[in-house]
Formats: sequence, C-alpha cells, structure tokens
Amino acid sequence: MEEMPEKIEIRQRFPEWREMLKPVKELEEGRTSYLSTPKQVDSEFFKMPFGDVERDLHDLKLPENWKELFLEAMKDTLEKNRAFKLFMDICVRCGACADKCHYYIGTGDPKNMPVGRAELIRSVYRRYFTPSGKIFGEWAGARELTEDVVKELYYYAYQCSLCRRCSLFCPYGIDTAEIVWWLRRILSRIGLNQRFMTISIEASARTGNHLGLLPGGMVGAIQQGLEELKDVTGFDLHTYINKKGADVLFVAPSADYFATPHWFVMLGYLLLFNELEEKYGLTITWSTYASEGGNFGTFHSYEAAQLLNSKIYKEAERLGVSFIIGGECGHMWRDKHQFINTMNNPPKNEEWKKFWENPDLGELAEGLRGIRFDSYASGEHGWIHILEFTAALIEHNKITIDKSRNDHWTATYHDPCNVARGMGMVEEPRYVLRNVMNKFYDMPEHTIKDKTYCCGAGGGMLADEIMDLRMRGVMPRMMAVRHVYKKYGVNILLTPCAIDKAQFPHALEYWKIPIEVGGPMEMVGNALVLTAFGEKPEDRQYDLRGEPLGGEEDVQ
Amino acid sequence: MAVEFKKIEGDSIQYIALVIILAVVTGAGFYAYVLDHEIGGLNGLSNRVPWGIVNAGIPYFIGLSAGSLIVSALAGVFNIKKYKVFSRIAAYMAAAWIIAAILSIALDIGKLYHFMNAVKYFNPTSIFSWNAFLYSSYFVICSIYLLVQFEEMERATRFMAGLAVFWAVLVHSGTGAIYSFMYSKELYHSALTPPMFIVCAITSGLGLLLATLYFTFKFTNRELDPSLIRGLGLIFAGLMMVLGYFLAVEGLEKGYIPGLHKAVQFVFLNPGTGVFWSFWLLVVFGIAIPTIIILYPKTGYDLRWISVAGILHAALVFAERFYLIIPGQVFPEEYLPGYELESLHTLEGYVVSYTPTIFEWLQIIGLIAMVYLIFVVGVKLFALIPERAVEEVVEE
Amino acid sequence: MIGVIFGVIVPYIAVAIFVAGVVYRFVNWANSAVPLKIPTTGGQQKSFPFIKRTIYDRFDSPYTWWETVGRMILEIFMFRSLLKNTRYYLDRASQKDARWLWLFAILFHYSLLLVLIRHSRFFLQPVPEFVEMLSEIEAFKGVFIPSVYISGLAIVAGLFLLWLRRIFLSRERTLSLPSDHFALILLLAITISGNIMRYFFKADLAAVKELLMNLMVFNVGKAAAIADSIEPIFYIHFALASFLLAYFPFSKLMHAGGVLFTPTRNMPNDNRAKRHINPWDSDPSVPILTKGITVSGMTFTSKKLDWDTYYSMYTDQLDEIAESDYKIVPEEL
Amino acid sequence: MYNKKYVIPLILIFLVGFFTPYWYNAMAGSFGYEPELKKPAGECVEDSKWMAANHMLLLQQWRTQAIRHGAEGGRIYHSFTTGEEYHASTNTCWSCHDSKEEFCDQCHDYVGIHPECWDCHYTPDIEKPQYQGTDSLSKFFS
Amino acid sequence: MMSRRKFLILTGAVAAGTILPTQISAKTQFVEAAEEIEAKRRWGMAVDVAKCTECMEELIAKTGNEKVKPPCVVACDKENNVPEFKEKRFDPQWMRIAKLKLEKPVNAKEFYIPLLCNHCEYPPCVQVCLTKASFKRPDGIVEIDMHRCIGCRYCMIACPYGARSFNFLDPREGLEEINPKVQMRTEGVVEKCTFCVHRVDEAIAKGEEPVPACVEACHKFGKGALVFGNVKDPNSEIAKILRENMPVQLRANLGTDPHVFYLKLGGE
Repeated sequence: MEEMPEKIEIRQRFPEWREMLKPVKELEEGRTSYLSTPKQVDSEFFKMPFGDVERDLHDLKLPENWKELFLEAMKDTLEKNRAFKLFMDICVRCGACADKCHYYIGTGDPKNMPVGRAELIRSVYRRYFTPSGKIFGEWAGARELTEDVVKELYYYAYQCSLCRRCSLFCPYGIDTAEIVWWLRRILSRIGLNQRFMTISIEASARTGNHLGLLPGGMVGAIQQGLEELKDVTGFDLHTYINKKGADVLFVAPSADYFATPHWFVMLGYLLLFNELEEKYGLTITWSTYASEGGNFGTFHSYEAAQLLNSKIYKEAERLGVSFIIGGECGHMWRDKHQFINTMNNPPKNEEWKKFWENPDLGELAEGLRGIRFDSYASGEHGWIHILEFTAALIEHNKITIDKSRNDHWTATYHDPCNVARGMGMVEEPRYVLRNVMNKFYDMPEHTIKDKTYCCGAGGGMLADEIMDLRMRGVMPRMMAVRHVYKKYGVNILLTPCAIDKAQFPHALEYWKIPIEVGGPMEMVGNALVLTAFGEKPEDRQYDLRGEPLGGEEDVQ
Repeated sequence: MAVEFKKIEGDSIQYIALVIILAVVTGAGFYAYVLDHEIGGLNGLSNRVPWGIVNAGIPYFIGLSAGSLIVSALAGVFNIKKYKVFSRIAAYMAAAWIIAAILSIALDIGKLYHFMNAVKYFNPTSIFSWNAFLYSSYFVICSIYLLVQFEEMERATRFMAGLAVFWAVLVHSGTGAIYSFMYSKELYHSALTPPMFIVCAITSGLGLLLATLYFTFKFTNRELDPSLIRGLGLIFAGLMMVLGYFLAVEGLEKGYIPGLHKAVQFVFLNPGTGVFWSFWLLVVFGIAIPTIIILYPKTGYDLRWISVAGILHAALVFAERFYLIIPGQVFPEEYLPGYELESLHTLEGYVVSYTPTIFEWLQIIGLIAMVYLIFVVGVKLFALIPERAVEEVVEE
Repeated sequence: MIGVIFGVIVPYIAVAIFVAGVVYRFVNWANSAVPLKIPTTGGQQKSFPFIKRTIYDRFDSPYTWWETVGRMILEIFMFRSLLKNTRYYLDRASQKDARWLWLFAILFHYSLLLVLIRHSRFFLQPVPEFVEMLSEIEAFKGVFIPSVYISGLAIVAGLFLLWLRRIFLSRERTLSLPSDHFALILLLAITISGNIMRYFFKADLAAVKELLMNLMVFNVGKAAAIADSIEPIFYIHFALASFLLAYFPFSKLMHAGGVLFTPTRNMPNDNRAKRHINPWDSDPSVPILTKGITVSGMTFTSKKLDWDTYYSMYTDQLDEIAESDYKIVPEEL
Repeated sequence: MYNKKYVIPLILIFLVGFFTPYWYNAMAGSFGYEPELKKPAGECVEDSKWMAANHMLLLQQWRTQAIRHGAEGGRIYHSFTTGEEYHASTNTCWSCHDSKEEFCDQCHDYVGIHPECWDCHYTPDIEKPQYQGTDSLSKFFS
Repeated sequence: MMSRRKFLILTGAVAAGTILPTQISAKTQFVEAAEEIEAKRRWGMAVDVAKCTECMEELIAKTGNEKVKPPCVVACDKENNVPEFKEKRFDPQWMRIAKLKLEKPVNAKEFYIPLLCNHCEYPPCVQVCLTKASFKRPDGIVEIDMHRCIGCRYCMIACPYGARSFNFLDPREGLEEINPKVQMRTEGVVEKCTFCVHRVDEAIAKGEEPVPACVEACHKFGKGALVFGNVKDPNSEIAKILRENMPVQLRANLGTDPHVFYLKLGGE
C-alpha cells in the first residue's frame, strides 16, 4: 500500500480564467492514477484498443492518429448521449456546484470543481464543435487538443468518484459524473485506461468477480463464514450455491467474501437466509458465475458496464430463480438500478415470468404472503435490495428481532452516493436500523440522504496510489462523522457499500476518529433471533465480531 | 457544546395542512381587503371614527414584534446565555410581525398605491412619517440581526442585539406617540402612552412567544425545559402587573378632571359599548387571570397553562389597542366649552358607535395567519429551532 | 439612415436568426440519443407502501409522469435545486444553506419575465388587460410620473448582483469566461439603456409601436419612414436587444431551453418498473464488447462470457460444487 | 430525432409563443393598426412632437404649480415654443382638444397606459349636467 | 429656447429619477416671489351667529325640515362637487350647520352656526400629514394635495374640528351635477373645505376681491351672515368686523389659532 500522506494542507488557488484553459504542468504524486499496462488491458476477456502498448504518463505513446480518434470518439459520444451534448452546451458557470465536490473541498484545486472538471472537456468541445469556439478561440473559452491536454483530461477524469453530488445542486441537473464517465470512454479509445479499474474489470469478466475468485475459493469463503457462525450461534447452518430451482438469486459485492469489515455483513446475510429457509422455506442461492454485484465497468464505459452485468440475468435465467436480491454495495446499485435492464434483456424463464405476474412472496413461500414488490418493481427489472427486503420482513413481523443485542453499538449511517442519488433508497436502511438497534443517530442534515458526501474512493478512486486524494476527498464526510462521534458518542459507522467499507477504516484512522466500520446487515445479523432453530433472545453470547454481548462498559 | 439549531423536515400531512390552512386564511384576509375597497363601505368606519381595528393592528403587531425582539436580545444584550436557544425564533418572529405591521398600514390606508409618497415626501413634524422610516429600518435591523445569527458572528450578534433593542424601544415609543400626541382628542392625550406601549409590547410579544415556543417544540417533538419558560414567564407576569399599574394611573388621572367625567364614565361604566368590554376584559382576562396563572405554583410551572396565559394576554392586548384607539373617536369633542353641539348634517356631536365588521376582522386575522405562515415556512427553510432547549445545553 | 438599418434591417435578421437558431438547437439536442434512464434522485424512491414518502420526495425522486412534470415545473419556476444550495466553510469544516445565488437569480429572472410581459404592449393591439394591470401594479400607478417600473430597476439590480458575484468572489471569478461577463454586460446595457430612455431621454412610444406593428406585417416602406422619425436613443436599446436575440441561440443563454432536455431531471425514477430501451443498443442479447468495437479500422472483440465458456474454464471446481448438491455446510472439524 | 412526442410540441409551443403577436393581432383584426388623433382646434402650448413624448412632465409641472402655489405665480405658464402665457389647468388643454376619447385615449390605449387623471379631473366627455353657478340655486331658495 | 426646453426635460427627469419633489424646479422656473405676494394676504371668515340663526329658523319654519340645508351649504356642495350619500357615516360634508345650546338654563335658546375648516394658523393636520399632502399656503389656506394623499386619515384624527371627510365610496356616484371648475375627488382620499381656493386664485388674478361660494350664496339667498376677506388688510370688511366685535374661535385653548371667527354668540 502507498504511504498515507503525512499532512494535508488545503491550498485554495484562484487563477484567472486564461490560466484555467492551460493544461497543468505537474501531475501531483498521490493524485495520479497509474495507467493500464498491456498485461491487464490486452486480456482476451476485456479487449480494449491500444492496450498492447507499454505507456506511462510521461510518455503516453498515443497512436499516430490519436487526435482524429479522440475527436471521432467525441463526436460519437455527442450523438450517442444527449446528456453529454446538453451538458456541454448549457452550463452557465454559476458556481453552485463548486464547493459541493468533496475533492474540491479537500484539494482546493480549481479544476476539481465540478464545473472546472467539465470545462476541461468543454473547452475542447467548443474548439472543435461550435462555431464561436472555432472563430474566437481562447476568448470563447476554447482550446486546442494537445497531448498535454489529454494528459490533463486523464488526470482529472480520474479524480472524480462519479458521486453525482454536484448534479443534485446544479440548477440544470448537469451531472459531472455523466460527463466524466463518457470522457473516460473517449480516453479509452486512444488507449488511456486506469490500471486499478481495468484489472478489476478484466478479473470480473474472466472469473465473475473483481477479486478473481475461482468457484472453489468462493465456496471456501462462504464455508468459513458458516463455520464462524456455528461458533457464534451453535447451529449448523448451510447455504446454496449455483443451485438450480432456488427461489432467489443472491448477488453480493465480492469484497463481502473476504475483506473486513465486509465479512460481518456476509455473516448477517447467511443468518437471515437460514432463518428464512428454515422458517418459511424460501431458498436463496449464491452463484459463482454471477458472483459479483459491483461493476467497475460503470466507472469506465457503457460497454464495459454492459460486459460485466450481462452475466447476472443470464445466470438468473439458467438457475430458474424468481427474482434477484442484491447485497450491500453502492455503485452496484447505480448499475443494478439504472443500467442493468437497459443494457441487457431480463430473464425469460417461466418461474420469473410467473412470479412477476403476481409478485407476492407468498407465491414462493406461503408464510411470507403479504410482502409484495409490485408497488415499485416489475419483471422487467426484478432486483430487490437486501435492506428493502429486510425492511419488509421487519414490517410484516416475519422475523424476530432482539434490539438489545446491539446495545453495545451506537451507530450512525452513511448513505452511499449511488444508493442515495442514483436509486433513492434513503429511508429503508434507516427503517431497518431503527428497528434492529436502540442507539442510532444521523449525521448533520447537509451530509446525509441525497446530500450525502462521498467516501472519496468510489468511481475507481479506490486505487492505492491516490491515497492522498482519497484522504482529502473523505474529509467532509469524516468531519460529519466526528461531529456525531463527539455529540452522541457514536462508535460504529454503518454503510451498505463495499467501497465505503474499504475506504473508511483507513480514513477513520487517518482523521483520528476511533470508531468501527460496519454494514447494516451486520446489525441485522446481531439482532436476528433464529427462532426457527429454537434460539431464544438471551441465547447469543457473542456478536458477529466475536465480542461478548452485554453492556456498554465492555466496549468503552 | 454550542446550541444546535436545526430545520424541521416539514413533510408530514399535518404540516402541509397547516401551511394550506394558514395560506387560505391569509388569502381570505387579503380578499376581504379587496372586497372592502372594490365594493366600498363594508367596514364599520365612519367620518367620525376613521380609525378602526385594522389601524389598531399597527400598534398591536408592532408591539408583538418589539416584545419578541426584546426576548431575542436577552441573550445578547443582558448576556443571559440560557435564552440564546430562543433568540433565533424570537428574532424571526419579530421580523415577521413587523411585516404584518407594515401590511396593516398598507391595508388601512385608502390609496395604497400612493404609499411611496411617504418615502418621497418626508414630513419631519409628522410622527407617522418618522414611524414609516422607523418601521422599515427596524425590519432591516431585524433582518441583519437574524443574518449575523445565522452566520454565527458572535460580536456582530451582540452589537446587533443591542441596536435592535434600542430600535425596538424607539419604534414602539414612536408608535405610542402617534396616538398619545393627538391633543385634539382628550382621551388620546397622555404622556403615559409611550412607556405603557413598551411594557405592553413586551408582555404581548412575550406572551405570544411563550405559547408559540410551547407549540413549536411540542409539534416538532423537541425537548423544551420548563424552567427556561418559567424564567420568561416570571418576567411576563411582572411586566403585566406594571401594565396594570400604568392603566390604573392613566384612568384615574383622566377621571380626576371634571371636564372629562362624562367621557370617563362613558368609557369605564357603560356596559353597552365595546369600549367598556375591551377595557374590563383586558383587566380581568388579559392581566389578572394570566398573572395569577403564572404566579400560582400549580399552574405556573406547567407549560400548557403558561401558554394559555400567554395567548389570553396577547389576545386581549388587542382589546387594549381597541380601548386605546376607539374611545377618543366615538366620544364627541367639545367645540365650544359649555355648549351642547349637534350637527344637522353629519354625526358631529353625537356618540358614534363603531362595530368592526367581519371584513375588518378578517383582515386582522389574515395578517396573524400570514405571520404564522411565514413562521411555519421559515422553520422549514431556516435553522431556527434548537434541537433541544434545556439549560445545561448552554452551560457545557 | 440609422432608422432604416437598426429599425428595419437588423431586427428582421435578428428575429430570423433567433427563431431558426432555437429550433436548430432543440432539434440538435433531440437528435442525440438518451441511452440510459439516469435521474438524479434527491429523495426517497417509490418503494414499499410502508416506507413513508413525503411530498418533497415525490418531486425530488419522481415516480410517475405527473411527479416528473412537477419536478420540472418547480425546477423551472422556483429554481428548486439552487434553493437547496449550501456553502462549505473550510474553517469550520461544515456547511450551511446559502441562498443568495437563488435570490439573485430569482430576482433577475422574474424581473425579466415582467419586463418582457410589459414590452408585449408594443406588439399586441389591443393591449391585453393583464399586461396593463401588471404594469400598473408594479409601478404603483400614480406615484411617480412617469411611472417607475419596479421590475425595470430590479432587473438592473439583479444583473449587477450577479455580475458582482463573478467579479468579487474569487471562485466565481476563476470560473467565469469572457462569454459569461459578456452576456451580463449585454443584458445590463440593454436594461440600462431602456431605463435611460424611460426616465431621461424620452422617445415617442406610440411611434415605436407603430414601427413594430408595421414591421410585423412587412410594411417595410412605412416602417422605414416611421423609423427615421424616432429619436436615436431608442436605437441603442433596440439594436442591443436585436443583437441579444441573435446571440441567444448560440450562447449559454440557451440554458433556458436546455433545462427542459436535461436527462437527470426530466426522467422518472421508475427504472425498476419500466424498462428503458437504449436506441443504439436496442437488442442487447450480446454485449457490445463481445460483438466487438471498431477503432481506427481495427476491431477489438472480447471473449464470450456465457456459462458454457465459464464452465469450460472451471469445470473441476464447478463439478465439485454440483457433487455437494450445490449446498455449502460448515466443515466438520 | 428522439423523443418526438415531446420535442415537436415543445418547438410548436416555442413558435406559437414567440409569434403571439401574429395570432393575437389576427384574432383582434388589428394588423397595422395606427391611432388616429383628432386635429386640435389651435396651436399647442409646446411643439407637438416634443409634447408627444413629454406631455406628462409638463402636466406634472402644471399640477404641482396650480395646487401648491396657486394665486398669480403658480398658474401661469410661459411656453418655450410660442413664448406666450397660458393658464396652467387641464381646462386650458380642453379648449383645443375637446374630446378625450378621440385624442388622449387614442395613444394611451395604443400603448396600454391608463393615467388616473380622469378619476378626478373633468373631461369634456362627462355625461352629467354641469353646475351653473350660485345663481342657479334660486330654484331652491327664493 | 432650446436651452430652456432642455432644462425642463432635465428637471423633470431628475425629479423622477432621484425622487426629488418636483416643486423645486417649479419654483425656480415659474413662480417669481409668489410667496411674497401671497404673504400680504391672510384669508379668514367671520360668522354672524345671530343672522345665521335667524336664517336657519326661518328656513326650518318654512320647510318644516329640521335638517334642512341652508343656501351656504348647498352652494358649497354644488360648487365643490361634494357628493351626497344616503349613509350619513360615509357622507362627506365640507360645510355643515350645527345646533348650539348652552347647557345651563333649563330652556336654553338654540343657535345655529356653520362648521367648516378653520384654516388654522398652526394646523394640526399639516403637522401630522405623512406626505405633506395637507399643507398651508402662504395666504393661510389649508389645502390637500390629492395626488399625494395616501388616505391614512391621520389628519382626521388630528383635526380638532372634525372638518375632514374621507372618501369611503367613489364620490362620483354621489354627484348629480358637476362643476367643471373644481376637480372631483377619488375614493380613498381625505377632503375638506378649501375656502373655494379656485375662486380665490381666479379673483386675485383678475384683481378682484375673492368670494367663496358659501359667502356668495349667503348674501344672495340668506341673511349675509358670512363675511370673507383678508384679515391682514386693515381696510377689509372682515378686519373691520373683527375689530369691532369680540369674536370667538372654536377650541381656542388648543392654540391652533383658527381663522373662522364666530361673532355675536347669543344673539344681538
């Protein structure tokens, strides 16, 4: 891992407009993502143009006709995506978005303002696609496309976590995430890709998940989870994988199989699934083929996103499930909510069709009758978030909860950006948390729900080489956490997002806030009483982290 | 840790219903005004009693505003830290009430679209002219005071608090002077009126604020420490007694002058008129009963009772305004001492009756609804209400 | 001569450019595809019935057509997104509501609307009653002679406030391009010249209306005659306004129309109920990358990702799973 | 073109909105309408072209003069154009322009302006009988 | 020529632009020492109560109407376009007759006096007017500038003589005849007696002695109880009358110094 930055000094610069049009001279260490090398990009599973060239940022080794390629790709983008074209045209540079970007707040770099970031490509657009830019040049805010400019575009396109916070505040809804996403696609056409992202995409295309976990490894991971659960609960639990004829396909981000604190969430899933199967007979299966909920393709390009998420509906169809439950992940839900059913054809198997004619869980397991999905979902999509699902179970009293088991936790909840702004799921997690624990407090209002701050590592920014940028970007979020930490004594930060869970432990350590990170499903797992196995509320002695239950003093 | 102010969510059915109801009532008030002016003569006024209750709204709303502001400034000027929790609500209400007062003038005057003349041609000998300036500057001061509070500028807040209190006193004395300097009406002319106005302003503003605070905290499910309210309640009760004292002195002085015996008898002892009832209801229900409620230990610590006292007093201060403005007009002046005079062609020389019509009441109620509409919308838009109002919040 | 050039020729050209330009921009935007349904959701989505969804959520995260229309209307008439604006205080590491920009923007845009409505009296005969009423109300009819129109002054104030922002706030200064200043200066010049004409150097309004009425019916000869009789001061205002009209479709001022097209706002958040079809990938049974993309004459094709390929790669492990009947149980220790 | 369902109506609305004057004036049948002023009986106090743009200032001067100064000084106006003296009163205007409808209203209606002068001031168009001085009271008292 | 016209344009424009009262420019341009001319005069009115009572008694006896309007009142109404409304509380009346009775003797005699604006030397209405719409001319006439009046009715409260009426209703509806020489009023402004200022100005311009309508009618159809004139001119009739009698002012104790004087209270 890259060294954590020693000290962060936020130096705000306000150059004049002419300066803003000139490409930056120095790409700062700790903010520059590594370029892909042939090894990752030229994989047969993720074939990208010009991936066979050894390049680095000092020597881009662009193809000879790179300028034409770039402009051609840009023209293609303008035709293929109205958002991109419109956002090139209608920005009035009012500045409302400026201090909404966590990277701008953290770095003070004017080109990190969402508008500044968009202007980088907008200036090229003006030069080559508008008459005024062609005639007035610099005075119309236009600039020539040079290698330095391309370098700069790469540099800043990979300093955006696609969190869409700027879009929320823009009076025209200009979504810098959309601009950056398509810009990254254009850059990939001349061979510039970020290393961290392409590695993951390639791995996911090949094995089904970003970690490159093979089927056996995945089984082993889940098996270990079941063993840990036996220690905690004393019951022999089980789960299914690749099982044809199961009712539900469950898809989680692959980090849940290994990483901490994701792991405890995994235990939470398993407890819930066992309880449901034992009590109601609802069978839920995992899949090794569709083993990744996350989709790093959504950080790269439309095509890459489609490549990765094409597997899941196919697997659902092959296994003959009725619907799909998705796990705790942030950008996965931007993808699974807004992209997947446009990019793919939904499953056509009989079970699926039949279920969605009357989407009542009672059709699958009689005891669950009454939980219906048709108020917001249809067979054209078929995905339910695990927290929505849990909220419905709690609302209909289908599971038994012992809140007091979470009394040693005082929690706050971080809304993942994509879940809040790309899906609109803000109340369900809170509903679940209020029902599974006694001490839950929200952060200040401008930092939660739709206005939530990014963790600073989304959108491909989880790469280790940009640790400085990550620690800066997470600063506003950490300040909000510190506020509730001081005010309510919060000792765990819950978030249903795999990237958050990977970023926050570092960030909390860096910003010196001594609290834990977890996911809401961990809290559900703690509080869930396995009544079907004959468990009594007082039976559980340890929580999923193996710490003894009973009183706050143990934790303090 | 400092007091934390927080906006309300404002998404419940009740909230939206409240906003709609208040908006409808406000609209009805303005519609009553339009009808009154389009059709003409729907009010109870006459050439003898040209100032009615819409005019009484001016001192009443100014009073509520000044009183509210003085509470708000308690924290800043007198450095009573524990009342800082209320300073934003109170200052915001003060600004809202002053809008109502200015609108009250606007609804009252006959040629609304001429009102810019008051700015264009300033008459230094006219108290009203000064007040027009004072009211608008007072609104500006209130707004700046609120703004520096929102920006958490400590020193500026204290300075503005001081300035605002000074201005509130000035504005209210000025308003009192409008009525008390009128030497042509025997029953108006009294040097006691301006100071009484200030006392009355604080009590009415405070009384209504107490109730507003109670209901606001109750409906937003926030914690409100009764001991804080109790402290304000005691100030409230004390000043109500001072007000009673002023009223007594003024009435007795008037009653001592033989030339005014008839008028005084008419005002205080003639149960057939609204003037009589406005005075005695004020004394009994507006001063005596609220004071007892606050001072009686069983009710004086109960927020519900305190708000009842506050509302009672604030409502009946309107009667006080009625009592202040109307008698001087309905009772005929003596043109030639010793002679009885009756006009053949107008109402001069007669005791004229003035009964406010529903259209006038609607205008006043509409303005009150408007203030609460501003308030209810304001607590959603601005961070006005503290998350919790308890004494130790500040001491930490 | 001035009259003929600026009173007849220039306005005809300007109007032609304006109309053609705006239509061209609309068509041009509409010619681009909307590949994905990507609303920015600012509130709670439509979900289970027991999840409370407030009135604000309906507009911030619309589910139905009507809710989406409501969102657009609030956006266009209330500048709702700007109203949500916050400011980040680096020194306090916290953020607060910042509504000044909203206030200035509302002040300017609504004044502009009023000013435009008032100007319609020069084009409409008879003058509609509501136009007269509006003018009388905002001028406090009778207070000043000639009437002082509040919107005419407010628009100048609003423009100055917006411009001062760009000049004095360092962040806004950094991101303002010459064209941003230019648009504001142009509008200021138009509004100020209009005010000067109204209050100081008067022009004969009846003649102005006669000119416009003749221009409208292409009565060029008569229009030219009238145009020459109007005071030159009028042509400063008129020529600048004509220029603005011609400049409008090709500048950022087109945000007025563009806001209607913005995909993050004008789409309902009903992805899970209704499938959105990507027009350039309408049958996505095979991912584009598997079909291959062509760049610079070379085609790049990724390997197929279907189950059979996958099975063939990891046959042993998958068979092992099948042997255990697809069930995972804890290992016996 | 995509989203024809929305874009085409939008373009139509824009065109209809922008060309409002056309259909509005067509419906009112007022294309190319111009006001026709009744020829006044005499010469105006000032140059008529100047008056067209500035008469409100002149009248405003007159009204302030007449009310606030009265007597000799206030009511006498020296014309710039003719150099003659005029009595500052609306009645002076009425001596040449004897119809409000055919003169004043023509332009005022044309540009949509309604001065409130006539709320109080007498116009020649008034319908009620005119008062003939104290002598006419003899019918009540004799 | 041109420069003067430009001057008018500019002064008008500046006045509108900077919200300065326009009379500044007016003074400099038109009125050459108008104040000096007028300051020589101070208008006042004297009422002979005995004659007035006589006239009223006769009139009441003749018509049998207790509330009959004598010639002066009718003339005032017609001359000044004072409207007539059924509802008394809204009915503006510039001049009206009041019945006066001493409280003391058991069967005191009733007298009649006209009440009208007293054109005080120190008018309270001018003192309190928010917009300087009520003003006192140098010649002592207290007038209302209807263009400025905002209808706040503060002057009505301040007036010790109840001389002012408010236009609650559109005054045109209460008019049967119109005197084109005097402008009408509009709804929402205050009005009162002006000593027939238009007649005064006209007479002065012609070099004649001004006579208000009420005085004219009083002499024509009544007993000649009203006398109008310049109290500063020692030779005027009113000066003579005031010298020879002991006039009474209404509410003199307020110090407003009214200029309507009542003579011979209690008869000859």
